[in-house]
Amino acid sequence: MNSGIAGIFTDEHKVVEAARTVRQTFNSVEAISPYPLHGMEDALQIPRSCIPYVTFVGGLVGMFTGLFITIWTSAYDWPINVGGKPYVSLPAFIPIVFELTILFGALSSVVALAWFCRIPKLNPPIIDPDLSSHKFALFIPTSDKSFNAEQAENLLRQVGALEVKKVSEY
Amino acid sequence: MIKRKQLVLGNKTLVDITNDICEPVESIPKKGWITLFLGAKTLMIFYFGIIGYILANGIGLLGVNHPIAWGTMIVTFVFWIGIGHAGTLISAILFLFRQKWRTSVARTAEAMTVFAVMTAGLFPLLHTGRPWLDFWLFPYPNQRGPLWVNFRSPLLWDVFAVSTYATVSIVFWYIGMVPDFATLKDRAKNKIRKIVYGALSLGWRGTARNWSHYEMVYLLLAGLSTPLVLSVHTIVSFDFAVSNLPGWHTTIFPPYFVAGAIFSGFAMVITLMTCVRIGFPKFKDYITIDHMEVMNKIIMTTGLMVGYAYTSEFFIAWYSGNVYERYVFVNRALGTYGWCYWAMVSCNVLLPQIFWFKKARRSLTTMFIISIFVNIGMWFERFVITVTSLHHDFLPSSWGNYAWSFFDGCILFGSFGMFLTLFLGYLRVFPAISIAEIKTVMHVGKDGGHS
Amino acid sequence: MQEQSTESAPENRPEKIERDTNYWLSLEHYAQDPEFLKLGSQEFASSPLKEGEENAIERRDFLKLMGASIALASTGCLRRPVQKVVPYNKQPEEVTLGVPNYYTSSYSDGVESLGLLIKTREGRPIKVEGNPEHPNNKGAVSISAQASILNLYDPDRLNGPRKNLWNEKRTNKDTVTPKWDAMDDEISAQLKKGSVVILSSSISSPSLRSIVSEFSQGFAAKHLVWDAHSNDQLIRARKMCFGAETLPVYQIDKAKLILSIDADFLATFLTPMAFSKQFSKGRREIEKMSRLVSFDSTFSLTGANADLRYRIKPSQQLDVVMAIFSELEKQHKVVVPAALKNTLDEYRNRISQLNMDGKIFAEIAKDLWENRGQSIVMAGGIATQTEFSEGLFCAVNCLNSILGNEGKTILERPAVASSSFADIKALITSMTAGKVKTLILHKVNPIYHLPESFGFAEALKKVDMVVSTADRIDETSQYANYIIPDNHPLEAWGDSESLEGVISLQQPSIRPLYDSRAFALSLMNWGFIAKMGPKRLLAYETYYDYLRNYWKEDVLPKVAKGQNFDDFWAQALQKGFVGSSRATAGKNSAKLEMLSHYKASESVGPELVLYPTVMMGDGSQTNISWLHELPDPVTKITWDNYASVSIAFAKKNSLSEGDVIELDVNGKKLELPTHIQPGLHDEVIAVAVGYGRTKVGRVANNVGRNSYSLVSDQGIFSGQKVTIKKTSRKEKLANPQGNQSMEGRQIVVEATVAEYQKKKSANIHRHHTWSIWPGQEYNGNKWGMSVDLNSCTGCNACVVSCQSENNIPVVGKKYVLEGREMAWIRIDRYYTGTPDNPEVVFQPVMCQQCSNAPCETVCPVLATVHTDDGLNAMVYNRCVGTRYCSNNCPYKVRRFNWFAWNKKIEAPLNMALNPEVTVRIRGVMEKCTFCVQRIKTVKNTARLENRKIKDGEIKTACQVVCPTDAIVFGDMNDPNSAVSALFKDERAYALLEEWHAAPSVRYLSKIRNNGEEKRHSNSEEHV
Amino acid sequence: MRFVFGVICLSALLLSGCKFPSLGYNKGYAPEQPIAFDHSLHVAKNNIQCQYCHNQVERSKHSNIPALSTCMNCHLQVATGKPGIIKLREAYDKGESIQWVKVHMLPDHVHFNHSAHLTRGVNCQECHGPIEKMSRVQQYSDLSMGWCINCHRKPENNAPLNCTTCHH
Repeated sequence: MNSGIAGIFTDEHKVVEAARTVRQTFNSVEAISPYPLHGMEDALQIPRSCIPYVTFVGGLVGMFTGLFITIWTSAYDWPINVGGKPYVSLPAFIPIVFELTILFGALSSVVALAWFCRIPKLNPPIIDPDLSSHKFALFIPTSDKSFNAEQAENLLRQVGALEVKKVSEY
Repeated sequence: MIKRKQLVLGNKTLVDITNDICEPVESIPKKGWITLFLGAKTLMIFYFGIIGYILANGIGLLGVNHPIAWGTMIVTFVFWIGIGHAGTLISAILFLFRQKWRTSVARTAEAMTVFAVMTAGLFPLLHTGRPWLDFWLFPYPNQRGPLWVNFRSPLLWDVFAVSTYATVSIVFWYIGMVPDFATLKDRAKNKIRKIVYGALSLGWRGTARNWSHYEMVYLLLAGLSTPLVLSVHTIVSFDFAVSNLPGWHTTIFPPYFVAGAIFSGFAMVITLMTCVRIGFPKFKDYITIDHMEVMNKIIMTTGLMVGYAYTSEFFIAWYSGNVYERYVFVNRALGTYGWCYWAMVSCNVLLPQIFWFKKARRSLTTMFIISIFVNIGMWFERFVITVTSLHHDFLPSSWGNYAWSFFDGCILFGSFGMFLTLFLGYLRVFPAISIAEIKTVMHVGKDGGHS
Repeated sequence: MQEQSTESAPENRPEKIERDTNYWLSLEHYAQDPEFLKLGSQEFASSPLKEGEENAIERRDFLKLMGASIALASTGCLRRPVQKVVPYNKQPEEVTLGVPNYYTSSYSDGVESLGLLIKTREGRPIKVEGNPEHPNNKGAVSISAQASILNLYDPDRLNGPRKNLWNEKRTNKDTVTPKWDAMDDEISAQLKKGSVVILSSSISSPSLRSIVSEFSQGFAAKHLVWDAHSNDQLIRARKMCFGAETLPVYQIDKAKLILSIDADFLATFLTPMAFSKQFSKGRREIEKMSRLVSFDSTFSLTGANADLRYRIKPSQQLDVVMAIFSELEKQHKVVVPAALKNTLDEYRNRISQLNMDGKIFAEIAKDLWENRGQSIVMAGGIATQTEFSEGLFCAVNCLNSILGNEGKTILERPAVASSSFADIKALITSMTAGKVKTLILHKVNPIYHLPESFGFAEALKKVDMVVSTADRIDETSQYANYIIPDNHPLEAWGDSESLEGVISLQQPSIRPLYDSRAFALSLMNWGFIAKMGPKRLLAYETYYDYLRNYWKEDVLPKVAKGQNFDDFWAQALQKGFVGSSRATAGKNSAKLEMLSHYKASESVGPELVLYPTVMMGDGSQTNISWLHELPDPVTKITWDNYASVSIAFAKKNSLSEGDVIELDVNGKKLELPTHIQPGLHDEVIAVAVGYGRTKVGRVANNVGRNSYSLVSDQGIFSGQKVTIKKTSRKEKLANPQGNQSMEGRQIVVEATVAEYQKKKSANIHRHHTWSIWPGQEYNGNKWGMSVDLNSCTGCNACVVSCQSENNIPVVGKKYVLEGREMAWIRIDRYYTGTPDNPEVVFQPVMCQQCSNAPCETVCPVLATVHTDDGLNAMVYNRCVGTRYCSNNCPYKVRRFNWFAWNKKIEAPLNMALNPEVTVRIRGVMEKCTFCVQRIKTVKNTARLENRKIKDGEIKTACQVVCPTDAIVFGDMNDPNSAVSALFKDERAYALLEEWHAAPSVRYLSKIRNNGEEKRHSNSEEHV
Repeated sequence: MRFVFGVICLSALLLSGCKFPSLGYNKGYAPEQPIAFDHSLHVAKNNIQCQYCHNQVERSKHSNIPALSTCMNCHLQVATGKPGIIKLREAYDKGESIQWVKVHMLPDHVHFNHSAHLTRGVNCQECHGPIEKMSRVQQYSDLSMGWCINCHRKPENNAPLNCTTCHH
């Protein structure tokens, strides 16, 4: 789908530095690491995730869903006298509203995560199996505006990649 | 500035960490684990047999009666739900507070949460008279009018709270494991493992952008879980506090229950962690004595908090001037079930005071014993609240005692069978420490490392 | 409402009997055909008649269901099982499906005769209620009469006659079902041989008495009347004092002071239902309320209701009366003969040994004298059957006589003294000697009721032919050659004459379920076959014909001379009774001299008291689960009898509750669990009779121990010396009441008359209640109930009525012990005062139908909610059984089906179920809903008739049977209703008012007429 | 995308419970009866009133199936030769009953009252449909609780909505 050139690193600090350098040439450079690297977002100039907005909207939807089902069912669809309490016993509905707010907020965040990370994904390409354990990679896709295979390979070697690979699929 | 303690001992490299943590998942179990697992599994099968028998014959097989309509099932439900809270506390609240030491115990604590909630979740479903109709508690459109549910009932709040809690805990736990599953998949030598862990990892690759979203979601979930975990035990306490029974009808219950939950949860974490350290010696470098000591401090603190709650209840009962309220508390300490009360006080308030001594805090044997007692004490706390309040209520004519039966014991001990089976299975199937996360804190406290 | 058939219903009307054919077996009538009954039950399946029953029909249905489901599988539809609707072949005119019919009838236990209304649905009786117009019981109905419906449907009843296949020694137990003809021939042939004895209990039916006497005349048979609990000494004493064999007819409502010496007239003595009615009437107006003083050697229901109760031991009964005599003499109210004066001096010394303040006798004597002509002194019942009973009864008669009560508050009616123990002994002797060739046993069970030392069983084997009319193979009838089961009173025609002389008709409300035959008809048949006996005995083919004729010839002239008989008969059937009380004022002629014979004697050490309970009576009708699960009114213990001892006695002998002790009464031994009973005399061991039957049925076999075995050979029940030996065993006693004291809470409010006069709402602490919610409004009806604690005697009749009306299951001793009893209405009994001699208060507690119901708020599935007429509805089919409602109910009136109790209802007991009330399955909560089915029925009737519901038209099940009219039900929103007026009464208070559940039940405080200024303070009440 | 689709499908399934309440009920059930009694013949053609046979319906909660004697009021003379009537007559003479298959079945915990509905002016047809035209009786309404409630809750019907109206 999306091929490109990957450079493999073993040092956490080096890869972040390398990324910062490579990012100056290639806008769409991507880093792959076994754990979140401190400073990588900054190095690659990744914008802040927009998921909190999704969570907020999800939470709001949950809250209104909660308010709607409690009030509508208890007071409008079939009002029933329960223990002499008013049909809209708002204080008693708060726990339901609260729980639904949390539930919708949490689930919408996870759905958003899946959406933005494009997971679940069948057969993700594996550049190096150790990338999930102790190695790091920088990847320059062919789709990058200023992609040039030779330049990319050289640059990666220059910044300290132990190995540079052509990757057919990303 | 205080020098930080090392969180990971033994100068591990990234490879070492990966290997150490993946070892239990990738190696063949040894005798000890197999024995424990078979034992737990047998207990679980017996437990399900007992549940089946109760389902077939009626809830009357337990000791519940008039006036004590809630017994072992609800007591044990609150017990397990409470235990679950420590996991969320470690993984979410300590995460928000940037407590890095949480990393090595968070995964297992969360697993404990999920299994404890699973174990607990069965009880409210099974304790009803007609469990096959439990789905009536969900507000779904139906052919009866439709007839909805009573949103004023704390039990309905429970349904929402516990199911939300279970869902969010599982999601949180699972999201945390996704990168580790990717690691396991990449290390997998055989095809089936590759497929299974591949599916579980959802195709996770660990690109910088993904990590960025991932960390944000993790933070959000932690942020959402924190009020959630507090709300769940608050709502569980509402089951009691919202009713009008003396001994239940108390405003102190929400914080009291949450403190108690954290207390018992940490005790259970200590119990499990001491065992994990014995079973998997390599984990000693990750789950260090320092970790245990911190948790013991929390146990001691929350122990004092429940102690305060016990005292405060008595004071308020006296101060209220209400005869029913006063009677219930006098009866709690001196009545038929006085021994339960004193068992509770000694296990929960007195025994943990030994943790004022550093030696005790750092002694594995001591903490193991104390943690067991704390769990016993916390079970009795719930028993005391549920049963002793019910057994002598308003009209003396309807007073009664709990009709203990063989099945009460089976239900209580059987639930441990279920929990332990799940937990032991987890130790062999899932990475017990977050591989990705521990790597971010491996240098903490090391010379030259940054924190 | 009450539909009384003027002519008997065709289904109830006996068909013409052909004597020479096997009538009972050949009759294939729908109402009797069990096959039909099963089918019928399927149509009106508001009952679980089908559930769990594996009968042929169901299997057939199952096959059809299989067929149907295959057929319907193609249409993709889910099907319920195929049910059949089976209409009548010929429509019986008065049966409207789904609408109950009420038949007037009567019930008698030999002494008490109650007018009844039998409620039937589709031809089967489902409930027994009192006939409100009957002059004696006025709607009150005893526990045993109500429970007799379960006796009708008892699965352990014999389904036909039995013949014993004896071996030489009569030890084997094989029986066969004989042919009626052959059996009748054989019996009548045997009867012709002479030496016939009929042994029966008291017969209150005048027509049956006439048949028995005509039969006895024909066969020269001897008729012995013998009751386990007889009043013969009472009758004899009246003969000694007043010259005629009579029984007293007390006018309790006319008395200002009632002094009872072990006469439990509110529970078991003579006619408790009528007495309860009168007693409550005499206490309704508090300013003028009567006073009840009781000297109690057991803790009887009467003692529990007494304003002043004193504990004595049986041997002191006479001492008490004599003490009053001597006080009267001392106060110069009466002049006693010199001989008596000496005797009284002797007794004066005994007073000091009564462990009582001597002043009380002075006060009682003064009180009696002030109320002369309007007081009653009474003694009676088996607790007074001591060696001093003759003296006691004579002294009581003399006391009433000098007080001028005889003829004013005490009337009399002729009575036939039943046989004494001596007569029975004589019978046994002649049986042993082979002088009795044929013995007919009717409603007696001597082997159970007589101590083994009498040797009745052995004597029975010497009789050539023993015929029993028992409805089961019981302790005695197992030795009978023939058992010819008598019809159940609900199945048969009959009549009964009450103590007061009112004659009631007993109308069958169902065809005989089994191949049984009325005792009267048996006698008539045998007379006919043997051609012996007066013409009248031989002239009729059925007992019904005889009865009609008897009423024409004997009853009509007595009560309505000159009336056309058909009108008279129709009227009698409709009303259920004829005539009114025929009690007359007797001669007020007792001679005081006679008392001088009865010398005082010392009695030291523990004494035995035997007493009957309101549930078991003499134990003849005990295979009824309702009765066993019904708590004793005072001890509250179910499913057992026990040896009650006082707290001091227990302490002295280091006994604790449930310790099994061995009683030794003159060599007769019995092991019983101990019950520590506050308020007993310290030298008394009280044991209930009527338990410990061994061959009565699955319910009652071996429940408790047979304490009749302790009766002495002279027939002395109580006052015998007893020694105890503690064994190492312990038995649990099932007491559904958890705590016996109110713990100082405002639960039952009591005040003395003096306090009441100062302030009507005395001792009621009213609370200011306040809510953040405005509450819901009720614009139509709002049902409410008031319970007058001053009237309630705690007799338990409401509990049984509720059980019968609402299909409440019985759980058994094991589950009562575990706290799983199911009663929707319970009567709480609290002790107040000192533990040694406490006072008792009763409080019926049912669902309070709170307007702010705590139970409703916590139900997650809306299974319990409020209706627009203010009821706290309980929807069984919606309940999932979280039991939260029960936890949150401050009154703990909710009951949970811990197990599938409904599956335990075996045929034909399911026929007693009320089709208007759903039978609850396992796992659902249930509770009282003010008999919502009755409310609905009346509402529908009112709507059909296009009118409003009248006040008092709806009567709840507990209300309708209440002998003291303590319960009033009605519309709180109607300012003119009786219940609204009672709610405004100053004595009214709500239970746990401060909890502001806003209950719809109000209790009216109890007033004690004990002459004291103030109630002892509540805080002392710790027992 | 698929997730959204799944949610829509699931909620559609749940909502169908409201939309098609007859799901799982016996609507349209028309079992074969031992005698093929024809309502259209008796009611529509011969104009016999419902209450002639179901004579207790105005007084009772049940609408009674007529006794055989009611049938024989006419069928002693009418249509005596038809096989169904011969069967009826045989049963009548033997004193037996016909075991009809029950069509309208409510669970035991539901107490429906025919007379109460009749006095409020509810026609037979409102629940039983065009029963006068049915050759073989079939269940017209689904008899679900929702079906009852939806009629009871119409303001013009002024009917009670208490649980105890039907359940006690």
